[in-house]
Amino acid sequence: MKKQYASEFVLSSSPHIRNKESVPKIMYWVVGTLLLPVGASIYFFRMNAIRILLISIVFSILTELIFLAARKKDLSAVFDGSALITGILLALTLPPGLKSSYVAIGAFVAIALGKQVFGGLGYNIFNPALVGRAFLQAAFPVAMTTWVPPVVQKVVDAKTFATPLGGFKFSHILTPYKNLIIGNTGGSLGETSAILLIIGGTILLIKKYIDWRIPTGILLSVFVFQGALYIANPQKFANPLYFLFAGGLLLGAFFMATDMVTSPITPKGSWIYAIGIGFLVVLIRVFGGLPEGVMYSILIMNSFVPLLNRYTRPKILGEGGKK
Amino acid sequence: MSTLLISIITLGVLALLFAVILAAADAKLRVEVDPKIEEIDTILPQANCGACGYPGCKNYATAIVEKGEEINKCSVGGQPVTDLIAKIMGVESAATTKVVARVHCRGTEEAAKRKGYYEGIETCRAAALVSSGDKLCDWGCLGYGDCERSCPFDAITMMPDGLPFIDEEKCTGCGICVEECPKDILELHPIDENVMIFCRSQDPPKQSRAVCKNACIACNICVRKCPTGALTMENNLVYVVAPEKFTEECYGGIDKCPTGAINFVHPEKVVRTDKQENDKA
Amino acid sequence: MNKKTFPKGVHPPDKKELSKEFKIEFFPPGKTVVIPLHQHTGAPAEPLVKKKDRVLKGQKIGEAKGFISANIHSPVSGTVKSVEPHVTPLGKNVLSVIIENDGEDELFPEIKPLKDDPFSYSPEEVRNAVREAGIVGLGGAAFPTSVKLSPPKEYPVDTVILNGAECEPYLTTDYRLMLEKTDEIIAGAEILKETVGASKIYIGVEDNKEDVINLYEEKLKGRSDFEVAPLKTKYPQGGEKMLIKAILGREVPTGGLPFHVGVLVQNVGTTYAVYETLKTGMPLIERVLTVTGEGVKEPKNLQVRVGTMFKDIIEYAGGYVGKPGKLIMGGPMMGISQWTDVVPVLKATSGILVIPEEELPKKKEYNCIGCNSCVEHCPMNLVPTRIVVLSKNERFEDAKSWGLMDCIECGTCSYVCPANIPLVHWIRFGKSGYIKLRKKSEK
Amino acid sequence: MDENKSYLYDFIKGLWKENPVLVQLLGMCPTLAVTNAVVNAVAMSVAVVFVLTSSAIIISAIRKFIPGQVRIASYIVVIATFVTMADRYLAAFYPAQSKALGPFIPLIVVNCIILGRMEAFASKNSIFRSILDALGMSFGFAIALLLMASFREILGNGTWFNMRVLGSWWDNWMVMILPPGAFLTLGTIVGFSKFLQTKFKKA
Amino acid sequence: MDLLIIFVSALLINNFVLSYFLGICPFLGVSNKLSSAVSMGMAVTFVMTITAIVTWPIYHLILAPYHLEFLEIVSFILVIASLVQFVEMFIRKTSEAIYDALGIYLPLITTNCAILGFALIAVLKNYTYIETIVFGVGAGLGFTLALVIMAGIREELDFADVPESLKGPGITLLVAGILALSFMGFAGLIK
Repeated sequence: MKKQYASEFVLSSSPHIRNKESVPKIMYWVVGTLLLPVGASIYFFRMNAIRILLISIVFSILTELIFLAARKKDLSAVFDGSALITGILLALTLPPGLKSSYVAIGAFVAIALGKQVFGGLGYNIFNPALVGRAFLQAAFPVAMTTWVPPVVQKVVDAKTFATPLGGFKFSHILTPYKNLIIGNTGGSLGETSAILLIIGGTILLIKKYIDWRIPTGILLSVFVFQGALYIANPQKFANPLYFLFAGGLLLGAFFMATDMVTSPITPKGSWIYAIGIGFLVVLIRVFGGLPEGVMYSILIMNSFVPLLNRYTRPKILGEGGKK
Repeated sequence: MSTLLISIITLGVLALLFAVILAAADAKLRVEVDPKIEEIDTILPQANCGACGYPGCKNYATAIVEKGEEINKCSVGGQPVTDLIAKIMGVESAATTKVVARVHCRGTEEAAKRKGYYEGIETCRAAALVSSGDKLCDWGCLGYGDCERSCPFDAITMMPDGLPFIDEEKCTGCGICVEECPKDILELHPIDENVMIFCRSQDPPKQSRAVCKNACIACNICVRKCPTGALTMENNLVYVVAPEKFTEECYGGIDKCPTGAINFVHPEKVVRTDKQENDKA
Repeated sequence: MNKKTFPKGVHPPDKKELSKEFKIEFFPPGKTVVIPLHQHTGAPAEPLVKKKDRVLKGQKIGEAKGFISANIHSPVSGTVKSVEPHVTPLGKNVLSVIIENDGEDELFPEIKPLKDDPFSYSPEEVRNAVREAGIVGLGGAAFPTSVKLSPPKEYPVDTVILNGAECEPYLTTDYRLMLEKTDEIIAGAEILKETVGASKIYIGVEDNKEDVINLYEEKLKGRSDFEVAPLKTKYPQGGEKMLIKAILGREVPTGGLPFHVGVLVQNVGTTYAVYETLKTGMPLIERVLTVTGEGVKEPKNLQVRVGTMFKDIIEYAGGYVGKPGKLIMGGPMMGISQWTDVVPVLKATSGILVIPEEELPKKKEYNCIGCNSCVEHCPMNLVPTRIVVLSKNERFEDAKSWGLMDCIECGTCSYVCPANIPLVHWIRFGKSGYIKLRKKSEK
Repeated sequence: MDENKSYLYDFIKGLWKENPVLVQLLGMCPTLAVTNAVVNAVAMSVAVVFVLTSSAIIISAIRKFIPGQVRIASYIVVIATFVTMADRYLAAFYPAQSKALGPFIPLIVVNCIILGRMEAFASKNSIFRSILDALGMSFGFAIALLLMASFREILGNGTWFNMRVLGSWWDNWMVMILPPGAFLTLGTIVGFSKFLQTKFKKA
Repeated sequence: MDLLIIFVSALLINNFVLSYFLGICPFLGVSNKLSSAVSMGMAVTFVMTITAIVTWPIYHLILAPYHLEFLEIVSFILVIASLVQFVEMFIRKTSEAIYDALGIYLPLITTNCAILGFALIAVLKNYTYIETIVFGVGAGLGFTLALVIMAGIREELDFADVPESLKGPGITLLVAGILALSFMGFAGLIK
């Protein structure tokens, strides 16, 4: 039955004006800044990078579409940019030589298990891209730790090529800082160029699209924990600066740990979360069986986020004051 | 042989030891619970709807046993449950009359205008917070279905005309929807009561007429046509004060009501013995 | 300039330039005025007149019922057409006195000041006069001023803050008033100070009104009991709790009122009204308001009688431009949207705002993505998104423990939310749910 | 209610409608732990069939002599005895299987399915019906286990019953035979069976 | 240092729930509310510690010397059943609220395979008395950790739009899977 109206006015609760931010806008800004490491990966790994990025993005979006359709939801949600980000982020964490079919599996798991089983955007507990990557790591441990050197680098023995962290952990070889910062090293697609990651992260920080506490907390705590170890035994433990620039730490700190959905909503919670990640990174990198632990650290701290949110409620203005 | 013996002795000693400990603990730590509570609790429907006035079935069971609460308060279970409780408690079963929720509004989307284009949370209670509801009539059903969502028994459906329909078979009279409605349109009535005022508006007649085609406009015809005193007019609205007195003599009022605000709930159940009399009226 | 402010908050475009330059004009009341008997916080007033009575300007027509309530007076002289429910800007139909204006403006004979010198009133006399005149907070909340002026003895008030922040975008009511009625406001502030026994007066003004700041600093040069406090332009600077935090650094305890920290906050408009009443004996029957927005032709600042219809005022301001989308009483952040312009001006109507249809924010709602914007901006330091999620799921007790009832509904969270979630609406929903729950458990 | 149902129902209800794993969500620990290979699942299932049926017979036979207060303790002792038998048997004749299953054969003692059936059925019904019920339930358990194990072994190892079923093109998903794979598979299967159950109920 | 390794190993690397699959029933059942998860975890830790204290002497002082290893299962389960019953009585007496929250799961500790599994594994690993107790505390706390994390997540998922058929056990198992994936990061932490 058609509704009848007494007036043309719109009735709603205050406030009656809104600012110009929106979810897709934030998402596409993140995508935009991600283009920096994406560019670097394409420069260093050429066709491999393009192949992995494309497959990852296509399968992420496809999976998202399938689930939206199956649950009879608004299909336009696929354009909110979140699946695109997951696709790019997943690709950036993969080794350049990975088989295409693995990439597709990873993208499917990332969206299906990492996001859609929880109900889609906003409800997931774990970072979808990392869920996808953790699954691949567990499913194909060998393929996931086989590295290809950048195209621009001349390497004699490509078979035993190692990432900066792996090289240090297993054979105590240090990669020069210059290479770490520019990105002329082995490793996952997106974790090579430190400088571009820092630039991208800084843009997001300035736009306030990521919580400044999280990268700050992670990088500082890694620096402090590793610094303490380094001071105790500089021969055995790596220089903390090396730890900051090598591996996926910058990518994780700026683009993964800061994922809005899976990070705490309270300021205090964010600090604990960030420091927890930093601590776990050092723990796993130094004492664990794997050279890299950023992914696991973030996933583990993701699981604590509900508890952190619950127990770190900020003090309300005037709370504790006497009436 | 010795293995067998030792096994038996070991297990026997262990068993004895724990039996003693547990028996001692039992004596010290026992919590007395009247088994009747448990029994009644299992009989109750476990809808935990609160219709009985207690937060849950268990609390009602406790109240029956410990505080001597009346046994006929579970409207969900109805007579069978009351009978069973009576059996457990060893008392005479009390009568329960089935009550159902009914809607005191006929302000369909067609009959009652909305104020403007409401944008916001699509629940009645949220809508009531904006301009005290977007229905032009201050007393009218907002039609966002809070009652439908609140009903634990799936007895309420929002109809295309914008009003809720209550399935009286399924309705247990728990009263949750009555509490949920921000406009207080729903009310519990005994199921055999057949005459009702489908309006809550206490606005002056002029206003009611302006905002809703189906409102009670306090014309007083039905009250005048009903000599038995079943109806009264108060605050611009008719009330059925004594439904049992609403006899056939009063039916004329329903036929003459200009807006249909007073009507039978189930017109098909009405038996008119003297058609002539009616026609004349 | 040492600008003070409170933590967090937002910067919506202030749009005050639309009406800023226009001097306050007097707008005569129309043929019919509608005076709702409930336009303040607290109990409704009881009618003292009936149909066909003749009433005079300033005559009391509604008697305050109870301590928290306010008297209602006739703004015009004329005949009572009827006493019946009429729709008000607050939404509900309210019992109102509808008066046929005879245009004579014949003054009620008893209207005259108690004393010649407004400064010679005793605190008790001030309170009585304010109560008798039915003065309520003119900033928007309409809380009876006499109640505010009578803080409990165990909480001595040492500071009076004049609230001239006017942080709501669009509105320029207080701005114009402060420019044009400077001396009256200063005098009123002094009387308030004496009444509550305070020793210091701060005048809080946002720095987008620099001329006002300069004017008052000039006027009050050498006065140690006055201090002009320039504030950063930030919403909701004019909230009582924010203002006290910004100027004095004191935090009003949760569930408490300003007097709990020894402060009286009074809107400049109210201060002016108090002074006028003491000086002339005239009760509160008119106020200054801004009619503005992209949806009206000529935005203006007007001095109007209570009971004047929105419709008349908008017509006087040149009528609507284009198709009006929203008609709002008050500012865009906390104002109340109207479904009709046939509603009367209330004592607390600080502005009439028309937003044309094409300017209305039309954004798609998304799930909360936990972006923290609301947490980063909430001036009460709440976690709005959590309160909303809990309210949405009807977990009102839990929402309460997250500060549901401490929300001041300033609208900041909804304003910044990129997912366009109606956070404030959900919080209101939660509050009403919690109150219902409490009532039920008390039963 | 059960009195009105046929003997057949006693048996088949455990297979699907009241499947202990997929519907009642009992006995999850072994379901997750021993399904990394089909062989293990079969060994486990056989042990459960044996223990559940034998215990059901004994409990049902002596149901009238057990005092209410110590009934649970008595059930456990009976079950534990049969479990010990199964455990020793396996250790003696199939040491490899016994090692692969680790503590999970002894843990049948505390498998909620078994105790649950004792309490809910065997202690109240005749021996014959109890046997039917026990068989139905343990077969239901076995079905779920086999399903799980097949998924995990095929995906994780490319084999079924240690026979190669997927060609060499298949890259083993290691994760499937690791703990996460167990959780993920069971989660998916449980979700899917719930989906089917509701679908059937509607139809 | 050995003790620390045993403790950390039981707590994180070989977490009872996430890698040994022990105690899944209560893990699924009691993880929907944080408060009951904490009390359940505490109850299990408590029972596990006492089990460690009691079962070690029984096995190593009575069963092993007399070659009665085959009585292991029966005697352990006897011990655990009595202990649990005792704890149940105790909680019921001291806190009505906790008792109501744990409901039917308290008796289920008896059939919680984590406890019996722990006792059996401790025997298998041939731990000393002190090691067994540390192992018990570690395993109990590991169980509590997994349970509390899961409860936190599930309380959050109450608000989420989880597909109907995955609600409850389905999503819990999937989350447990992801948790197990992330806990694999601890692998190799202790060689």
